[in-house]
Amino acid sequence: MTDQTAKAAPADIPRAKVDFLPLLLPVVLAIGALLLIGSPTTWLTLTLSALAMGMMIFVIASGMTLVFGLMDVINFGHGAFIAIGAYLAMTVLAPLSGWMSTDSLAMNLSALALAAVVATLGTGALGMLFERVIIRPVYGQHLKQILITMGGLIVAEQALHAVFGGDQKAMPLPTGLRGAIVMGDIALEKYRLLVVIVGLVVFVGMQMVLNRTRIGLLIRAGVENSEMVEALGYRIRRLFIGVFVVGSGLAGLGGTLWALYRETLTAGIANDVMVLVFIVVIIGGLGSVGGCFLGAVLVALLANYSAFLVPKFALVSTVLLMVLVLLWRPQGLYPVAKR
Amino acid sequence: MLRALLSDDLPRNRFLSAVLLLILFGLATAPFLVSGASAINTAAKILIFILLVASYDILLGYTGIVSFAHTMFFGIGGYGVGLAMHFMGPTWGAAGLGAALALVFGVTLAALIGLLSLRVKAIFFAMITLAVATVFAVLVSQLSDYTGGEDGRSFRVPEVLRPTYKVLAEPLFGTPVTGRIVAYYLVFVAVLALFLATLRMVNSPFGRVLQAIRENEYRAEALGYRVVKYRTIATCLSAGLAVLAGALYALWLRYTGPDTTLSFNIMLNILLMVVIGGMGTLYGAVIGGTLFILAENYLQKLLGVAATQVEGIPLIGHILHPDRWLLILGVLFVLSVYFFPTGIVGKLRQSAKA
Amino acid sequence: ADLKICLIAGKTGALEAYAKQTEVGFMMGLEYLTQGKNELLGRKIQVLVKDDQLKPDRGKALLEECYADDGAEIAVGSTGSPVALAMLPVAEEAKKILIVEPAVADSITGEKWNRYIFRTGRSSYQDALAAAAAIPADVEVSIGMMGLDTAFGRDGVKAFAEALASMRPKAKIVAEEYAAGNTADFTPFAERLFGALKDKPGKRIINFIWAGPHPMAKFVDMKPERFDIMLAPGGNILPVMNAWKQFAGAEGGTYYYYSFPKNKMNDWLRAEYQKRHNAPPDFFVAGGFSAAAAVVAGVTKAGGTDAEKLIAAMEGMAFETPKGDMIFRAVDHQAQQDMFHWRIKKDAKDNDLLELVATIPAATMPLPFRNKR
Amino acid sequence: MSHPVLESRDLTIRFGGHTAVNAVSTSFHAGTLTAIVGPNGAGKTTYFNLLSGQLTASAGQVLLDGEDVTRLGPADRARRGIGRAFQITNLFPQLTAHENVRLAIQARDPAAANLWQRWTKHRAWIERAEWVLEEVNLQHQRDTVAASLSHGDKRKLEVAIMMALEPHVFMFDEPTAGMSVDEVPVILELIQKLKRAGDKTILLVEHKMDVVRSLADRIIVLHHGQLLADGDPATVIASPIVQEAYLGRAPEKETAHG
Amino acid sequence: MANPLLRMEGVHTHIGQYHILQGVDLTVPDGGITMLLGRNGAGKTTTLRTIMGLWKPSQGTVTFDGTPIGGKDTPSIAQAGIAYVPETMAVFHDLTVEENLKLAARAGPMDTARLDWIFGVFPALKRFWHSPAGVLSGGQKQMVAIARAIIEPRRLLLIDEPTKGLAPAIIEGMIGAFQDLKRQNTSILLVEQNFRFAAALGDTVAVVDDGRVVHAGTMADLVADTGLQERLLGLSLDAHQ
Ligand SMILES: Nc1ncnc2c1ncn2[C@@H]1O[C@H](COP(=O)(O)OP(=O)(O)OP(=O)(O)O)[C@@H](O)[C@H]1O
Ligand SMILES: Nc1ncnc2c1ncn2[C@@H]1O[C@H](COP(=O)(O)OP(=O)(O)OP(=O)(O)O)[C@@H](O)[C@H]1O
Ligand SMILES: [Mg+2]
Ligand SMILES: [Mg+2]
Repeated sequence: MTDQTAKAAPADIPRAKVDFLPLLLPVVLAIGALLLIGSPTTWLTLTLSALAMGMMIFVIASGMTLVFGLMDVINFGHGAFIAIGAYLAMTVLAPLSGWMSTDSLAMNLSALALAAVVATLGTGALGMLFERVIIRPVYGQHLKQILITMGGLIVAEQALHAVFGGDQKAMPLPTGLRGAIVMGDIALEKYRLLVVIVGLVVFVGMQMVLNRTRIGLLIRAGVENSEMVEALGYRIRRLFIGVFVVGSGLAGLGGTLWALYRETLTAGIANDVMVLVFIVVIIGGLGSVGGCFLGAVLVALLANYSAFLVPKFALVSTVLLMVLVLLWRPQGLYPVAKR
Repeated sequence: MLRALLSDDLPRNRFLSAVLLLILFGLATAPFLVSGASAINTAAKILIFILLVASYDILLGYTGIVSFAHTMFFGIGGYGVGLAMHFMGPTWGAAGLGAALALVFGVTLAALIGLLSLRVKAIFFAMITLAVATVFAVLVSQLSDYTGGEDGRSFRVPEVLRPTYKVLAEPLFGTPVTGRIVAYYLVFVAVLALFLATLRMVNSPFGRVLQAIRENEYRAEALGYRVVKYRTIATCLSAGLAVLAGALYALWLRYTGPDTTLSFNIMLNILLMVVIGGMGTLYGAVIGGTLFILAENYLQKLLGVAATQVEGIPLIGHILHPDRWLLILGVLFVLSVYFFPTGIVGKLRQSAKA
Repeated sequence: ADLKICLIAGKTGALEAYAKQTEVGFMMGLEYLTQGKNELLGRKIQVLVKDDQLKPDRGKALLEECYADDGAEIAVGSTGSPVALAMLPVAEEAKKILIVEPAVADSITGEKWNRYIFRTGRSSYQDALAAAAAIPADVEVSIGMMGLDTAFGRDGVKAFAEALASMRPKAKIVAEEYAAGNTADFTPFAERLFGALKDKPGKRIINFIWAGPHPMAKFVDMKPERFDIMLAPGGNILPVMNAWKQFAGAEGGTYYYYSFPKNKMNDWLRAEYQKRHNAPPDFFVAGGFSAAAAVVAGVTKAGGTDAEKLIAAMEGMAFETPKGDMIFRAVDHQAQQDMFHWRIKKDAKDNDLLELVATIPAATMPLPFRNKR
Repeated sequence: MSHPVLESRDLTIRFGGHTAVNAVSTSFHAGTLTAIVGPNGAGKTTYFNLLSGQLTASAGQVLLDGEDVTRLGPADRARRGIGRAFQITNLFPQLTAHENVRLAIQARDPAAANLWQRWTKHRAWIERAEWVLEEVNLQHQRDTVAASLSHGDKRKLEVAIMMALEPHVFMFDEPTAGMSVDEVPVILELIQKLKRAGDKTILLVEHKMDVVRSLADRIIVLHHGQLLADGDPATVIASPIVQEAYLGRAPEKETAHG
Repeated sequence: MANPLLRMEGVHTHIGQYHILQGVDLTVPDGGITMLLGRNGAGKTTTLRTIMGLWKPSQGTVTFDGTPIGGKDTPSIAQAGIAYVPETMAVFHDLTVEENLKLAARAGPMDTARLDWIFGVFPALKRFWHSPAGVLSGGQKQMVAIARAIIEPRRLLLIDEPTKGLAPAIIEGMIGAFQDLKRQNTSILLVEQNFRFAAALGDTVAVVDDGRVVHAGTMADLVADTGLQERLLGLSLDAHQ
């Protein structure tokens, strides 16, 4: 905020307050779980791995929340970008198996970084095509978006089949990231540490861009009335393409992370996470990056605790969480827009 | 007479009328037109999906509610009949009881969901229904002792509906008249009657109010329409019809299982059929349902033929391979949303006006 | 006229890769057994391949179409158990033979069985017996089960428990966990199993009943060796097992691994398959081949395709397959067959992964009858 | 004096810290037209929303025909005879002008929720809708979808919908805003006609003082959500607070123009 | 009179299959205020939207400051120096008042002096600076919409019915503001129903009917000629009061 707008704001108008209440949820959840689980080491193992899993879900979902919330586009085809990103990464890693299997962590990481960059850029570029061909005719029409992006997803998945074959591919972790760090009775997979770092970088980056620049405002305004934004002299089309490209690129990055975590890869790799992604995006409040982050952590924590405490309940726990959150805050934890 | 039957909602386009008549004729004579199991199976599936899609259109097209739980009601109907026959034996009583219980259960569930959640914003309602449907599917798979889990249940149907039952000693127009034919016409008559009834309901004063609510619920409320009530009734109606469609489908398949009724794929197929056919017009359900099921059943065969023609051409041969039928279907989805944004019926009616 | 055989498989959908293997195996089987002439009893064989898309209703409709419209005399299929189960009554109504391959549900040759159904594929129970056979016999063993949360997983665990009881009385299941196929994080399940096993006596093993992307690697990453726990992931298709290279020493039972059975048929299959597809034949290739072997042997023995004659001929019939001799049991028409106990090699490579610990002879496996005749 | 038809007692609504309508108590009688004036953001529309049920009061009561309706929703109040034309046009955009009006007429009919009749059987609705369109001079746009109407025509349709409801309380929120000078008399005549019927309760929010003067029997002034003045038009307009708060200039200038 | 800043010649506009503008000829002189009058549905809004590029003219030319802009896309037209206040106001409901204005200030941070001037005309904006524009009253939204158009200097303002829904005091203030703008060499094309307001402000006037300009001239001439008023606008004394 600049000085001069601060001056313009009269003192008697209260500033918009930051809403801390939802932030308490994971804390309450974790404390409750500790009481129920009893064993602190088990609790710590579950909590740490859930936090890391939450970061991964966040990266996968962040592109979706951008596109879903900011552009008001429900992209069921998000999963296609996750899968394509994963395959791109695999293609890059295949000839680099030397780098992957040495004991040098630096070599390991540079191979991964290269793969991630290619996956991100590649899916980003595809995103541009997707926006032109698939999304453009259906801006503002949720239902059509669901259908047409579904169609896009099918085409992409089938194309992957045609190119890479239908069978499962291996996507081994590099030597340096295999296994776990063991501290006493707690074991935390090394790979998850990497995921946490990537997740935090993505989160902070997105927050900066959206809150410190005009872009966030423009997109929100454009969703509401793109005609008026154009009449103010902005090329909203380009901006939308940009957002879509970034969203797709993030999906590609997420796909890379996810496939490496899974260590195997099929064209349908994203189907397993997509439900989670939807839930996270909804819980967070369509388009709120912070909400998405919080939602991802919440969902991951709840999934781990409930799977440990009452495994039968694990399947429905996240869905239930979504319903409860919606009952409490019908627009999600951090609603961005009153749609 | 015809106007009354169609509730004054005529196709309003010559070409559309012709296509509808053709479909009606085809479905009415399917067992004899082309003999064989494939034709009759396809025709029956078309019938059931016409009803299912029409019932969904009440929600989506007429009331503007997006629900992802429609297959749940379809499944309730299927399981109602299926489980009743599985546990009570292949009697009409069991079928009737199963359908009735399913209807009561389905409509009650719809009313509950409606009353509890129709107040929230559209997209959230969609997500809540998605959640409910997911939980229901999980429940069905976990109660496998009753439901058969993923494997579903095969069951027997009353004697007169079985393929082994001979109605006529001699084949008619080259088709042996068995219990399958009886079952087919049972489905045909039921679907036709329910479709006409649906047509009547969307063209009643009630149906007009639904459209008003779709257009602007805030205004409708200000005119004195209790929006939640109307929406809930629409949800119940639509659910009830879906239950019946599910019951008929189970009766026809003599099988019920999650993959045939509850899967999210079917939900998406329904959505596609509605949109391709044209939302907010029941004739769209007929066109969409027919086209889609035909494509689903014969696209692969068609591709098989095409593939032999282009064999050897590298890329095209790959794409037209029968195993890639989904690829083609996906492209068709996209194209149809492109070129028929108001659905086929909408497009036809537009061209009639211009 | 031609002898028409329908092969129904889930060629598109999640199990596409399996279906492709079955089809290739079936075709190669016919080729080998008819010496490339593709003729049986002087009639040309025509195979109609149909894709059920893993949908039970579609499978059912396709089978009706096969028997009624296409005039198929025998049908083979299908990939998914739900589809196969839905198809069973169709065979009975049409009074024609259906050879089930490779669907595994026990009830296919159990409670849902009818006399027109034969199965060359192994049942879940046979898998369980093989897995049980891979458990050490003479020492006390505590086992934790990691099952897929579906009918497949639960039946598998049940069957495994029974198999243990009859084959490995010293082994005990001390914990059962079930996870959904789309579970993202296996940490809680591993924690529960580790917790349940860590103070238990004897050898400690976690046994998997799983289909689809396998959680094995995730469990390895959690360092089960901290608690002296071994992992037994169960047999799987090659691409999945290839990802287990670094888990040397893990053991389990399987239905087929290309290098295990030593017979002429398998030698030919390995050589030919390597030549055509530049890879060793997998699991379902052998299955498809076996189904073809059953068809050829049955029709030859019956002297035709009349269903009654076929039933009479095939009940109790022994026939050669790439995985050794099989016998259709007269009571439930399940093919009895050898299974294999394996171990992951020390310096395993892609497609050269398993070593044979022991062949588990068909005769030593106590496979119960579960069907009603 | 007769019973008030509509009454508000200490009616209050707060949005966060902002009190948009603050303890407004007054009543409205049949046969009178009350104009509600006040600067932008004074709370006029919000007050309307509280009376017609679009908003629920934070405190205070709304009485309709002597009954407490504070907790009833807009649909129930509409059924009891409150008709409302919105400041921001609020139509069924993809339906034609005729259908828009017909839906309002239908709302009054018990057959509105009939599931089995054909709506085309209700000739009376159709004819009456045509008549109402003529009343507001919109018959030539009968089959135009509302979204395609020009702004002024939308405003007329907005009024037509309320007329079609045949309420006994009419609430006009700036009915003539955006209406061209030659169309304004049509609306004024319509309101005059309602007044002449003698048994209708009419509330009118309007910024055009000439319109207010020509129609109102009584004026109330809202300012910062509070009732600032209430009385016959001449007195209220002349009162210095109103001149100051609302018109923002000396009274002579205003009258001179009129 | 100065050179025209904007000139429309024989402009036709179709919306879908409807032929709305049927040959509009219109000039806006540089540095003046032009009033566009006409009955409901005459085509005033369509004219403004056509200039702004929100509808594409199917025929005819639109020239702004000597360069043709007919058929260009909206952002380019806006960047050429034209600002637009639509009749629906089109404020961004989810954005605060501040954010609405921030977006309109393309060049960078808002100019403090100019902002103070706007607050002077529309004091309510200051009070609701941090509120989402969606919760404002009808008139307050109108203020945001106008403020958005004038937060930075532009060559030409297209304003569709700015007085609708505004209290008299605010309207008075607005007349002053527009005169200020004119002094800063901003030209204005204003659609207006309020004839008194139009008369007080306009230099020139054009009357639209049925998609055509049926009269163009100076405001003074029209004000003086009540017969012409009656014929063109249907103004009669009692309607106007
Ligand atoms: N939902 C809301 N949340 C917060 N503030 C609101 C809300 N609705 C209205 N307000 C505030 O209440 C005040 C009164 O608004 P209202 O619309 O009633 O004014 P009005 O008198 O009708 O003004 P106008 O003449 O401009 O239409 C305004 O300052 C507005 O910002
Ligand atoms: N989107 C549209 N589709 C079809 N016709 C339209 C559309 N928008 C406007 N029209 C028609 O174009 C004509 C001119 O409309 P326009 O909005 O330009 O009128 P206007 O002079 O601004 O009227 P008002 O004073 O009522 O705002 C009207 O007859 C209107 O019905
Ligand atoms: Mg107002
Ligand atoms: Mg206009």
